[in-house]
Amino acid sequence: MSLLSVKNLSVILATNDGPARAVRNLNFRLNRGETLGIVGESGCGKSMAALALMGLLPERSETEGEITLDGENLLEKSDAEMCRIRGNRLAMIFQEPMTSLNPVHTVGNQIMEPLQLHRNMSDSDARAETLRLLDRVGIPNPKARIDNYPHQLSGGQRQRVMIAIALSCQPDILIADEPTTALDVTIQDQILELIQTLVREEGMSLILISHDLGVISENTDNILVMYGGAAVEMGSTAQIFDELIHPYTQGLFAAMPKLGRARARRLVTIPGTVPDLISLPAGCTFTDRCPLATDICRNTVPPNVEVKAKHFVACHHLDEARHRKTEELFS
Amino acid sequence: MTAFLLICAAISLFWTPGSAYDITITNRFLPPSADHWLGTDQFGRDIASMLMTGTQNSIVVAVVAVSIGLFIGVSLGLLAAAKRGWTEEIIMRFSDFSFAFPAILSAIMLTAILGPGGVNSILAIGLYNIPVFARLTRGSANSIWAREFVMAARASGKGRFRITFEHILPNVLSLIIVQATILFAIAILAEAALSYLGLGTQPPEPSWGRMLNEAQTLMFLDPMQAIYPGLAIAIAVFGLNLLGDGLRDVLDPRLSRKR
Amino acid sequence: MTTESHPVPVLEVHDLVRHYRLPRESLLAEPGHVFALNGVTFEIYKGKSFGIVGESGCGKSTLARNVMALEPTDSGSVKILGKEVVGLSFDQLRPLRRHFQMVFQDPYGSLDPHHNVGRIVAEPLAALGPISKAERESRVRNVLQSVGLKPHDVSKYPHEFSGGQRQRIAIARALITHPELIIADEPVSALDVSVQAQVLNLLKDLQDEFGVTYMFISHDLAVVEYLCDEVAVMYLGEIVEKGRTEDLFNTPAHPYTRILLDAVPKPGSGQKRERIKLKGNVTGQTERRVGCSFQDRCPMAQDICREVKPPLSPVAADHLAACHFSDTVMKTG
Amino acid sequence: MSVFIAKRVLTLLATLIGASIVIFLVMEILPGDPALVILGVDASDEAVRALTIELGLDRPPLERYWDWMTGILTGELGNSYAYKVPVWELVEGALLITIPLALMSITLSIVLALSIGLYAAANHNKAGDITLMGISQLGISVPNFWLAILLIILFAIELRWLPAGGFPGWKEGFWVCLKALLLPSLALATVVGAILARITRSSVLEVFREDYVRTARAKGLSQQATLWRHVLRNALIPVLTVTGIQFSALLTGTVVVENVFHIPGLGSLVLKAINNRDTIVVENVVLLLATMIIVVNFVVDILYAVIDPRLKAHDI
Repeated sequence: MSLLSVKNLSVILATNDGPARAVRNLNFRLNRGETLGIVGESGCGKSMAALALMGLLPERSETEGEITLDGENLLEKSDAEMCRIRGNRLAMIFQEPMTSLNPVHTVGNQIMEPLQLHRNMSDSDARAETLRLLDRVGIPNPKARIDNYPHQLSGGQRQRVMIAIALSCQPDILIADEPTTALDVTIQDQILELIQTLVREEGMSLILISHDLGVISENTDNILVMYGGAAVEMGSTAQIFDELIHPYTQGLFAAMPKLGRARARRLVTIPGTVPDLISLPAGCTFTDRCPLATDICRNTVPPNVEVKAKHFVACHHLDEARHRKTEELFS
Repeated sequence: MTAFLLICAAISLFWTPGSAYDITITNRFLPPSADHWLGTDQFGRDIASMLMTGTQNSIVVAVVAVSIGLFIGVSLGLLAAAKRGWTEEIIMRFSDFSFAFPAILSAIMLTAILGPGGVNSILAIGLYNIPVFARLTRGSANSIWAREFVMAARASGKGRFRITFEHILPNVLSLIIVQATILFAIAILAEAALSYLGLGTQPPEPSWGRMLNEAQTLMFLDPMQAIYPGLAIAIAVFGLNLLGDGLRDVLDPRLSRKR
Repeated sequence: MTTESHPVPVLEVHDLVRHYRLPRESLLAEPGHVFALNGVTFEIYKGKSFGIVGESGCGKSTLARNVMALEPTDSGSVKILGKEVVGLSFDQLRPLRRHFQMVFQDPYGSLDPHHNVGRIVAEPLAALGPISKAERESRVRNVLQSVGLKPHDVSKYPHEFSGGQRQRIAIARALITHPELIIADEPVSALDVSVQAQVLNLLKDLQDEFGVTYMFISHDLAVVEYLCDEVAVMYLGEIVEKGRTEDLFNTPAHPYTRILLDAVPKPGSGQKRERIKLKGNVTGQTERRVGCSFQDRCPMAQDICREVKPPLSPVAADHLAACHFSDTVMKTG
Repeated sequence: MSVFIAKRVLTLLATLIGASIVIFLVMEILPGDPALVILGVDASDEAVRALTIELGLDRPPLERYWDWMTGILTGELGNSYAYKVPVWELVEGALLITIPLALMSITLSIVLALSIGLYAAANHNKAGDITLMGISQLGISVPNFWLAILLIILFAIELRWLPAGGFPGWKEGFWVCLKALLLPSLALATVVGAILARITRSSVLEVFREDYVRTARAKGLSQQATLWRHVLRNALIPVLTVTGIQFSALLTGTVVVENVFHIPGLGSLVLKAINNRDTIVVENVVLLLATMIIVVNFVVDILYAVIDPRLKAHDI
C-alpha cells in the first residue's frame, strides 16, 4: 500500500468573482522514500494541492475527494487530529524564507516548538536537539545562531532553519513548496542538495513543488505536470523527459531557455496567458491555448491514458500530440 | 446619513420650525409638539431649530479647519517626500512636536491670549490637522516615490514637481480623502468639546457643544435636553466614519482584491 | 576589441564607482558603507545585446540606475553616444533622455495604476519637448502595434492586463522615443515561463526591426545566453568576467562563472552531474578585502588571491577575466 | 540598541525644548500683553506698566525664557497672577488627580480593547464580531463629554449608584476616590477603547494572513496556540502606535471630562485659569500636558524595540 494516496482531490476557493476550481480531480500515489515533483506555472493549483494535504487551505474553501495517509483519510479528521499530524508526520517548507519565520522569536525557539509539541521534550532536551538540527542543516556555529532572530540570518540560512523545523519530528513526508524560488542559483543548489541528502538519509518521502523544470528534473523520481488545476501528464522523471507528450508539457519545455542550446533558434511560445481559474472550460483546462483543441476538448474532460507503464497523459488528441514536433505544434 | 445632515444644514439656512434665537420665557420646557418638534429649552427656544442651525455651525467649523489642515499639511507632506534630505527632516520634526499639541491644548493657549471665540477654535483645530495630513501624505508619498513607475517617469526626464503632480498626488489622493472624512468627524467632536468648555462658538450662535453645556446644568430638571444635541453629534460623526470606511473600500481596490 | 565592425559604442562605462553610506551602528563606530559598484568598465556597440549576470547584491541594479542617471555617481564616467552624462544637471540631461530608456522588473509596480495606457506609453515624449497631439497619438499607436497590442488598448488601465501584456506596455513606453539604448533590468523574471518566452522573442524581434541596443540585466543565465551577444558576470560590485556569449558560456575563465553555470538546474537529464561547489558564506557588500573579491568562496583560492587583486585581463580574443588561475579554470571546462 | 536609545532620548529632549519654546512664544511674545490681559482693556497705562514690571515682563524675552526653564528645573514656577500662591501648589494638587485618572482610563481602555478586539478577531465575520464592531463604531462616534453626561444621568441621577461629580480628595480614602473617578474614566475609556479594539481586531486578522502563521500551523500548532504564541506579539505593534497617538486624545479628553464632573484636576485648573486670565498657570499646565504626551510617545518608541527585535539592530 502506498504511504500517501490522493483520489479525486478537488479544491474550490470562494473568491469575490465567484468560485474558483483551484484543483480538480487530482490523483496520485506516493510510496515511502519516493520523491514526487509537481510542476506548473502560477495558478496551476500546485500550492493549493499541497495546502490541501496539510489541511491548511484558506478559510473560504471546500475540499472534495480523499487524501489517505497510511490508510487514514485526512479529510475526515478534525482540526485537533490534524494538529497531531502536521509537523509530526507531514511537514512543509515554503517559498519565502524571509517571511515564513516569525520575526519576534529567536530561531531556536521556533525550532524547539514542534519538538515540545509532538515529542513532549523538556526545554533542555529540546534545546540540545535544536543544536543538533541546526548543525545537521549546515548552519555554522549553531551555539551562536540558536539565539539569533530571523532578520540576523541570510535568506539561505533562513531556509535552512525552515528545513530544520520541518525535519525536527522526522516526518514521513516533506512537502517543499518552491523552496528555492526566492534564492540565488548558487544558494538554490546548496539547499536542494541539502534536501536531497536529508530525504535519502532519513528515509522520508518528498513532494517538491516548483515552476522550474530544471529543479524538478534533477531532484525527483516522478513528475506530475499541472495546468489550470488539473493534472495533464504524470510519470517517472526519466520517462517524461524522454518523451514529452501533452501539448502543454511540450510547450512549457520548449518555451524555457536552456543553457547550451543554440541561441539562434527562437523559443517556442504558447499563445495567450496563464488562465484565470474562474473562467476555465469544463473539459480540458488547456483548451484555450492548445493548437490541437477541438470541440470535444472544451466540453469533455480528457481521460487519463496510460501511454507507457506508469506514464499517464490526459489529452483527447494523444496520437497527434505524440507524433508532431513541438515546433510544428506551436507555429 | 451625512447627506441628511447636509440637507438639514441647507434647509436651516432658509427655514427652521421655529426660531433658534427668539427667547420666549413663557414657552419654557415645553414638551415635544407639532410647533416645537423636540420641545423648548429653559429660555423657550425651539430645540429642533437650534439643532438644525447648530449643524451649520459644526459644518462650517469642520470644513474650514479640515481645509486648513488639508492644504497646508498635504503640501508639506508632498514637499517633504519630493525633496527628502533636510527639508524632510525639518518638516517631520516640526510635525513631531506639533503632535504634542492636540486641538484642545492649542485652543486653550490661543483662547488664553486672544480670548474665546469661534475663529480661534477653527484655527486651533486646523493647526492640529496640519501634522496629521503632513505625516500621512509624506508616508504614502514616500512609498509611491519608491515605486518603479516613478523611476520610469524620472527616466523620462520629468522633474520632481511634475512627478509630484502627475504621479504622486493622484496615487495618494484616495488615502487623503479617506483621512479627510475621518478628520472631519474629529473636527466636529473637537468643536463640540471646545464649545462645551466655553472656548468655542459664543452665544447667541447655537452650537451643539454649548447646548450640552447649558443642558448639563438642567440635568435634574429635563434630562432629554442633554440627549438631543449629543445624539446629533454622534449621528454626524457616525455617518462620517461610515462614509470614510465606505470610501476606503471604493477608492482602494487593492484592499479588496490583491493584485 | 571589437572595433572593426561597430566603431561607435552606444554606451561606454568607465571605472564607475558607487558606495552607499549606512546609518551608524553605534555612536563610537564609523558608519559602514555598502560597496555597490567598485570600478565597472564596459562598452556596448550599436545593435548588440549586452548581458549583465550576477546574484542578488552584486550591484547589477545599482549599475542600471547609475547608467540611467537616476542617482548620483561617486566617480567614473558614463558616455551615451559619446556624450558624458555623469555630472550633468537634471535639465541638461533631459534632452538626452530620449536616447536611453529603461524597462523594469515588476510589471505591476512599473505602471502607474491611475494612468491609462496611452498616457503611460507617451510619458517619455516629455523629453522631446512640445509635439502636436496628432504626432503624439500616431506614435503611441505605432509603438503599441509593434509590441503586439491593439490600438484600442490606449484607453484601458494597467489592471485590465496580465503580467505579460503589462511588460509589453512597459516595452512600448521605452521604445516610443526611438532610443538607441534600452536598459532592461530583469524584464522577464516576474513572468511565467510560457509568457516569458513571448516577451523574449518580442525583444529579439524589436532589435531586428529597429536596431536598438540592449543592456540586459538578469540573474537567469539561460535567458542571457538566449538573448545576448556579449556577457559580463558581476560579483560584489565588480565585473569578474566578460566576453562573447558563446566563449564565456563554453569556456568560462573565472571560477565564479563556472560555479554559476554548474548551479543552474538543467531539465531533461534527470540526473545530477558532478560539479565544483561554492564554499563558505556570502561575503557582505559592506567590507572590502585586500586581494580578490571572490577569495572567501573560491574553491581554488591560494595565498596570492588574498594578497593581490587580479586585474580584469584578456584570456582569449575578446574574452577577459579577473582571476589569477583563469588558465586552469578554462582547461577544466 | 545603544544608538537607538541615545537617539530617542535626544529626540525627546529636543521635542521638549521645542514645545516649551512654542508655548513661550505663543503665550508671551505673540500679540496680547499679559499685563493688559490680566487687568482688562480699560486699565490705565500706569497700572499696566506697573504690573509689567512687577511680573518681570519688561526684561528681554531670552532672559525670561531662561528664568522659566531654570524655574521648572528647580520647581520655582512663580506665583499665580490670580491667586497669588505658587503655581506649583496649584499644579501639584491637580496632577495627583489627573494622572491617576489618565492611567485608570488608559488601563481600562486597553483591557477593553484587547478583550473585544481578540474576541472579534477570533470570531471573524460571525455574529459576535459584527455586533461588537457595530458597537465599537458607535463608541468612536460618541463625544466623550456627552457620554459623561449620559453616564451621570444613568448612574448618578437615575440609579444613584455613583456620585455625579466632584472629588473628595485622597485624604478621604482610596475607594471613595476611585468611585469618584470611575465614571469619568469610563467615559474616556469607552471612546479610546473602541478605537483600539478596532485596531486590535484588524491587526490580528492581518497578522493571521502572514506566512509565519502558516508556518506555525504547519508545525501542528492549533489556531488558539498560534494566536497566543505567534500572532499576538506581532499584532501589538500597530496597537501600540495607535495607543501612543490616542493617549493625547485621552489626555485632552480629561480636560473636558474633568469639567463635566467638576473634578479639580489639570483640566479644571486650566479652564479656571483662562477665565481668570492667569496666563502663567495656563503656560505651565499646557507645558505639563504636552510633556506628558511627549513622554508617553517616547515610552511607546522604547516599547517598540522591546516587542520587535528588528528595531534594535537598525535604526528607524
